[in-house]
Amino acid sequence: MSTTTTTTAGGVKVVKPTVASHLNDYWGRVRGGDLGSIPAVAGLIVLALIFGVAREQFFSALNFANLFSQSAQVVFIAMGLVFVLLLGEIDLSAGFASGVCGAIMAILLTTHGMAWYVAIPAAMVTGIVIGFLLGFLVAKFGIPSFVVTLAAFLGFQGILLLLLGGGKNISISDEFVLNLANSNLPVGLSWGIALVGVIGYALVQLNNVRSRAARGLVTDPMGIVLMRIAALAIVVLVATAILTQERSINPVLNSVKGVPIVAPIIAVFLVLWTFVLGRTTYGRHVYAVGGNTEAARRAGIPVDRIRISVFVIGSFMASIGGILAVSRANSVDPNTGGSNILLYSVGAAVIGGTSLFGGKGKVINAVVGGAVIAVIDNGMGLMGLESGAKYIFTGIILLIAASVDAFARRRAAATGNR
Amino acid sequence: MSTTTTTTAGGVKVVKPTVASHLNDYWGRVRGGDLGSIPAVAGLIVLALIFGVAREQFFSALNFANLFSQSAQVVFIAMGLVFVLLLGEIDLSAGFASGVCGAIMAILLTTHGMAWYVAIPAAMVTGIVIGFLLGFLVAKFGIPSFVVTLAAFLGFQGILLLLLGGGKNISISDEFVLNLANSNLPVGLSWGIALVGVIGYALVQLNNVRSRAARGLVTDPMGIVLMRIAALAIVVLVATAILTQERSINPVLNSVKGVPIVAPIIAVFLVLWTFVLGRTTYGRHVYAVGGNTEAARRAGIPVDRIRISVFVIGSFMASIGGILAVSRANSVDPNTGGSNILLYSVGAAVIGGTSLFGGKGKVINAVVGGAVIAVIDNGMGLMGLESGAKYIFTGIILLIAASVDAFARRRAAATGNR
Amino acid sequence: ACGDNSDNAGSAGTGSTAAATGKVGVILPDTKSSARWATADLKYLKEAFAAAGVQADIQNAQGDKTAFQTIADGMISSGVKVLMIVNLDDGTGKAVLDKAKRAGIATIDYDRLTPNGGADYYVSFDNVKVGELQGQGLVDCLTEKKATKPVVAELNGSPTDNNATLFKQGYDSVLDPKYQGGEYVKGPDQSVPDWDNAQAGTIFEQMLTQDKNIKGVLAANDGLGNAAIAVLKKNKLNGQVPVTGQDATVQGLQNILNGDQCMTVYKAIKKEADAASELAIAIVKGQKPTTATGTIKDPKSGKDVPSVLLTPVTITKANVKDVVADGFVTKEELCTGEFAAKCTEAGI
Amino acid sequence: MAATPLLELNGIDKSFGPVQVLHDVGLSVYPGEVTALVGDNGAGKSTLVKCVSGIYTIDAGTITFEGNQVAIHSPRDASGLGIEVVYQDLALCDNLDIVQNMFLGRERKRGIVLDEPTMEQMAGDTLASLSVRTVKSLRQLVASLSGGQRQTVAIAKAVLWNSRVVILDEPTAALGVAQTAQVLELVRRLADNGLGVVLISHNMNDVFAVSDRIAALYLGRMAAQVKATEVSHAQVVELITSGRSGNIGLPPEKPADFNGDIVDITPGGDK
Amino acid sequence: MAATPLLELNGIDKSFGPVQVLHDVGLSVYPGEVTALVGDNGAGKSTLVKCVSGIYTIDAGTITFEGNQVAIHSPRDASGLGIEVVYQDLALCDNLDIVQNMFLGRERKRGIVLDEPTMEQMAGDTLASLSVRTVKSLRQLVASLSGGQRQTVAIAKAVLWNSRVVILDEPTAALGVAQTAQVLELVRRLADNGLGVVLISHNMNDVFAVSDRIAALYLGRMAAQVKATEVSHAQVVELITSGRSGNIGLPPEKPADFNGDIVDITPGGDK
Ligand SMILES: Nc1ncnc2c1ncn2[C@@H]1O[C@H](COP(=O)(O)OP(=O)(O)OP(=O)(O)O)[C@@H](O)[C@H]1O
Ligand SMILES: Nc1ncnc2c1ncn2[C@@H]1O[C@H](COP(=O)(O)OP(=O)(O)OP(=O)(O)O)[C@@H](O)[C@H]1O
Ligand SMILES: [Mg+2]
Ligand SMILES: [Mg+2]
Repeated sequence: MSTTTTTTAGGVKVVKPTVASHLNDYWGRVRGGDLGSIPAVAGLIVLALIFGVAREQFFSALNFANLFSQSAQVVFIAMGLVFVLLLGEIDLSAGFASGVCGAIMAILLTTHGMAWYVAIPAAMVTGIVIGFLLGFLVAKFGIPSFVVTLAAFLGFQGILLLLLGGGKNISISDEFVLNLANSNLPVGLSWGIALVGVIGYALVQLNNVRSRAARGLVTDPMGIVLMRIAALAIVVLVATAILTQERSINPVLNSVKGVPIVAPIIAVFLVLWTFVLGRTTYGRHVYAVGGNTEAARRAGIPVDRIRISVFVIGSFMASIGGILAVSRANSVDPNTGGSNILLYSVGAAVIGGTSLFGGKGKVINAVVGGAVIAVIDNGMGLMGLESGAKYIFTGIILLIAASVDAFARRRAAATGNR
Repeated sequence: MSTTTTTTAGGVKVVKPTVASHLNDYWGRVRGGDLGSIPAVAGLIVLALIFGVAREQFFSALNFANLFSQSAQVVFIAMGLVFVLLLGEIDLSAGFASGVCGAIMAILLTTHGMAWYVAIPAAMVTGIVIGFLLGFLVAKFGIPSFVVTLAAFLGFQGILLLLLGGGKNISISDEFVLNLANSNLPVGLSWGIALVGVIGYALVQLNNVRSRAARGLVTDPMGIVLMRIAALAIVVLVATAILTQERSINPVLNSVKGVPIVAPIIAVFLVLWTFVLGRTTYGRHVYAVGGNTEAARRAGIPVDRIRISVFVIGSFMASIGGILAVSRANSVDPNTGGSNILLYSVGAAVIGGTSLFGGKGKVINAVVGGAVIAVIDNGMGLMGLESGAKYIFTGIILLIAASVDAFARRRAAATGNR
Repeated sequence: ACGDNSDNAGSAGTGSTAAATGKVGVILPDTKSSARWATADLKYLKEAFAAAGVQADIQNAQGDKTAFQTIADGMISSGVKVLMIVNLDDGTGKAVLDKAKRAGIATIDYDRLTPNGGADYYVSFDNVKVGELQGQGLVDCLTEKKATKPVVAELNGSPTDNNATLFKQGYDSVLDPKYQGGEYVKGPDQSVPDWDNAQAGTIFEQMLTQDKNIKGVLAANDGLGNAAIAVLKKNKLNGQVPVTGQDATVQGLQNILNGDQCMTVYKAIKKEADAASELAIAIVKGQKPTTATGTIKDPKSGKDVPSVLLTPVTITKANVKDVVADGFVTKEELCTGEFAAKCTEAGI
Repeated sequence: MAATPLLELNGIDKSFGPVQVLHDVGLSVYPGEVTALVGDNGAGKSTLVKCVSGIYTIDAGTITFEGNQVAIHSPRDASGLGIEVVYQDLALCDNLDIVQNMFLGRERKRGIVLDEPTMEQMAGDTLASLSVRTVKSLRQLVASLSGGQRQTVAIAKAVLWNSRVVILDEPTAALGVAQTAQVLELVRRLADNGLGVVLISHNMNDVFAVSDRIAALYLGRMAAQVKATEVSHAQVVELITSGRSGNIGLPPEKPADFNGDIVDITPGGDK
Repeated sequence: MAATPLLELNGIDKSFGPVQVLHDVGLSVYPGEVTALVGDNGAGKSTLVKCVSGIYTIDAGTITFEGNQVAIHSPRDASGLGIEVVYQDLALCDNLDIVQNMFLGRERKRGIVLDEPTMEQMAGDTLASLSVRTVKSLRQLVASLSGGQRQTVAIAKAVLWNSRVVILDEPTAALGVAQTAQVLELVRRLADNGLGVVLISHNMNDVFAVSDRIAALYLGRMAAQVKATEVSHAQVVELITSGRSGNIGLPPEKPADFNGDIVDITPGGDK
């Protein structure tokens, strides 16, 4: 094989990889079970094919657009939960916390007639305060997070009932808030944002290579980097192309096209939290505490503060989930954030590959896992089954999606890479 | 201090403890944070006092008796979950599994007109089969138990709906089954069972001391053993005395006295599983796999089989919980085992001191934790608060009960015994 | 709660003239299936009992059967004289009623009859009738819109709620003949777990994706109706596709004023609550109730249960004002902000 | 002693994903002899042990036990053959006490009940024979033991059983002077009783003190397997650090051969 | 060198629940010197280290740093004072890679972003200086490293920083011949640079090779702290195993004194 050997400072011999060697290496890692989010994505594709075959509407532009707002609440709560799970903790109250935050926004908007730019930040601050309380009880009092958040799960249900005056639904009519989950970006802006995203990604990748090369450190071969950029560009641009098609049910009456507003919101948080986890000291410390709390403590990391912070992030993301849920439903009720929302959110993170034992997981997991859950719900909705059968099929399909992942990792275990 | 030193085979010097040294030692362990179930019991007492002060009826014989059947389903599911949690796994489907098993019993009793001695074993076998399936998927396919049991949680909900023909309730009228959760033992039998229990415990304890002493091994001093026996005797006999009082609201109409039938059922399973975990090879292996799976595998323990088995035990206990739930409700409906049953059951195990990370926990934890949950529900029921406030108070009180435990263990951490 | 267990030996069951003080226990079912339990019933019952100077312990089981029984146990052991329940299901209902009877407590089935439960009295609306009104309401709206062969989607209540089954029985009895006669086309028909509004949104969105020609929506209550309306709004179809509801909630009435919802069913809950509390107060005071003039046959035991039966009312834009006049919702709640003008328009 | 090896490995290859750790490794363990397995850090000693004990599945190669080719898929298979291993990472259950760990997987029973008194007594005897002086109680959790105490428990665990081959991966690393002497004596005693013993150690004094044969791994290849009496201290160190010494060892290193595997960084230049 | 100790411990007591592990222990660490801390398995060496580094809170006694009495409640306090520790149980995060572990808690940043290239370069340099030859990539997860490689990472992690006192708890236990030599050289170099170094080891050759003073713990008591030049190999071994040697060490053992703590079993009889 053609490898060029360079030597860097410190006498470390470096084998400079080529495109071929890199692909080879990648294949070796895949065979060895280091799969990243491939299996979950594969599961997603399998699911989409199943539903696509069963119902032709599944592959329509309209349905594709539906997926974004349908998955938003679960995806947001799951993104926040990734942080909590990374520490090996759990937040059972995230669902109702999102309900409480949504209700606060709705009440400020309607009963108190405030503007959205007051109500939305208020909801977010509520989320932060909730997270701080939860984290404080867990970190400083040492009560297991399962118990703290079970108590909070009950407590927030009560607060929600009290806020809504004992179970009333509150309808909202603020245009800005309603648009969040229900409207689309203009076609031009859709393309603009997509291009900015792709170009931004390309610049970051190229800059990375350049700065490492300048230090004489090993870099990924340029071919691979370009392939990665191309892959992202294709996915983003194809999705944009589909979403900028006319998809109105009744095109005569009104035109519906453009990327749903929630899509860039999800993307922004995905990038933000991925950056925080991967590129900042804080993120590094979150992984460390989750991987080995004692080692982190010995390294001088303020474990308690990290612990509190993940609950803050968790509840903050839940508050955004709540805002979007209220926007989508045009109203808030005592069950907003209840039912299966919590289990689905934790499930989304876990399906995507986050471990419940801490130390392992990425924010993208939550998005992919949330997509799996949303596709199942969406597809099952098209099938029109009766309730009993619907539950059963949902369970089975969830299992199928998860087992794609499990089989892949199974191989990994066999090669010793667990 | 007066310690006598004896020497056993193998040249190991032995310091023979006296009553004083034992108490001293115990106090040292308590100060050092090795607390067993003391904190949970303390939490329980605190709770009882709060409710007792707030509502005088709380301390009535009638209310005390109510506690048993009120807690039965949660306690049984929690006892089974202890095994699952000991392995660091989770079973989200336990609640609905109990519903499905209960429904099968009800259907056999009513639609098929079978006798209780067919229907009850059928329900239990269903539980075992369910557990086997779950365990198989987790152990052999390597799908995370959270995902498998989330799928099962959905699936069983569907099965329950189908079994009940889309949301109907099935009422049962079999006397035997109805008596299980709703009737009491005759006064004579109540005392008989209490005495047998106390004497049995005493014999086991004394025999233990005798057999160890015969080998020349260190034994607990006789004084301590006798104190332990006396403590159990007092608790059991006082409880029996209270429960054999007349507690009918309307004694003219009918007389209600005796130990509720569920109490000895809970006791039998508590003893059985405590024995299995503490005194058999199987139990030892469960702890080993939960503590360090890899070490257990290297010691030649069939890890997969152990993993399957805990799910079997979990679902089996859930089936008994389901039977008792159906008995108590005189009926089964699509929500039997739903609502908060699952979270309460896991919570019961965790409050009692079982770790979600595996390797740490006892069956008695589930019973004590279940009692905490039941007392909270029972006490809140007497307070007559409106829904919102009730949820909030339930959460707060749960937190108080758990923090007693947390504070105690906090001390433990400070002394390095974590 | 003080001093009321001093006379717990007195049998208040069948009109013996014991002490005039005594407590009434009321167990409401949940807050999810409808907002009425927490907002309306609770308020009216409290007011009625307070006015009569009778102590009342009113609790909500939050849809949890176990909690339902635990609350009942607590009420029985705290010595109530009358127990009024809205059962969550037949079995638990019966178990509680039996236990109460054994303790010599008088029982009232409120809103839902417990078959074979043997309650002393029954006060209710007819749930099948509610469904019939919904079906008829939708038919009227579709007729008004002159829809030809409209596709009708059905968004049913919780699959685990027996009342949802009764409602469905009612509206299907109206719609099925239309489907069979070819006047209407049967569209998607799905149940919403736990009456969950968010899930209702997804379910309806998928119905609409599957069949873009949906021209009418039978939603089992106002919350589900609102979820459907949110999706219709997103597709700018609101107001063109009639949606039904139930419970005459503020939200539902506002949707009606907006023209997004075609009708709701108003159950004069105050009347129901008053009727029930009247019964209970009489029993507590040791009088023989006189208001339970009707009877209904228990379908299982075949016995006649003394009953107070009330009739539900269809509410459309034309008679929204009746609900306000009844005091069920206040003008302030209903006519906030943008609705002020519409309220005036509707004569409120 | 006997000319046929008790345990024989041939052509063992093992990769973790893209990284090949063992290349065509062979090793023979004779009954009644102590075979020392030496090699630099990361040479692949522990990996080889784990391949033999069924923790890792081998990619290629054969394992022969008492002349029969065997397949070892799990630790159960290995202990079924009579192979006992003391792992470098000890593999103890922190939540169990000393006695429970020592009998893990092979508990003594009376009927269906664990026979705790017997186990406690046997454990005490074994530990005492290994010069353990400071364990406060046999019922102490392993989590609270000192490094050396943990290692002693792991060793005691492996020698409690009647086995044919005992493999000890750096058993004395954490032990004190007296305990080390005891363990080395034990190793010799085991071999003298006819068992095949494999001892991994970085301490050349210990290696020469007890071993009959020395096998040296270098960067995942077996550099040489020689009689202990035939080589000197310095020769073994040379084998370890450069893979060859005089005319024994690997052929002169061809860098391309090692670098052929796709690796990112291969530290290796002595400064 | 300087007559005032850099770090001085006095009268340290430490119990775990009913078990007292350290009794009235004193220790002085001088700048520019290597102090060897020796003792049998379970003597309490690691416990003492963890008391100094703030992992355990002490029950009684004082810690003096540069003449000022200090309170050390957490590892942060210790590293704030300039005390670095290589723990016997290493304390690495298995889910992080080598570079990430080495800079844990003290990451280099450029703005708010981690400066990965700089960290990778520094880590590579440090490892190379410790004779690490077989690490395949600096981005390898620590979980997949061999025992010796892990230990090297832990050592490298502690010496990256400018500290005043470095404590190494059995740092060479798992290391090969060459690596051990490098680490001993490093230890000497640190002391020569004016740092106070504490080295815990069971290997008497290593101890005598680098240390200036030797402190011997016996059953949780400080038996003696002497100049390395003033004692012989045999004397130190005697101090370790029996707590006294000639006229240095603890007064003759009074069994009742040790047994005064309530303990269940005190193995101790030599067979
Ligand atoms: N699971 C794994 N994935 C990737 N590489 C691994 C894995 N396990 C071990 N390695 C690599 O394999 C090589 C050999 O490791 P091994 O543990 O066998 O070394 P060793 O000879 O026992 O060293 P030591 O003397 O330090 O214990 C090392 O370079 C190590 O980094
Ligand atoms: N958390 C704990 N609880 C109870 N006992 C403990 C705990 N930690 C340590 N011990 C006991 O304290 C004693 C000293 O342990 P320590 O780890 O300090 O020994 P050490 O001198 O480092 O030994 P080694 O050379 O084996 O590493 C041992 O007997 C050990 O069993
Ligand atoms: Mg090794
Ligand atoms: Mg140590």
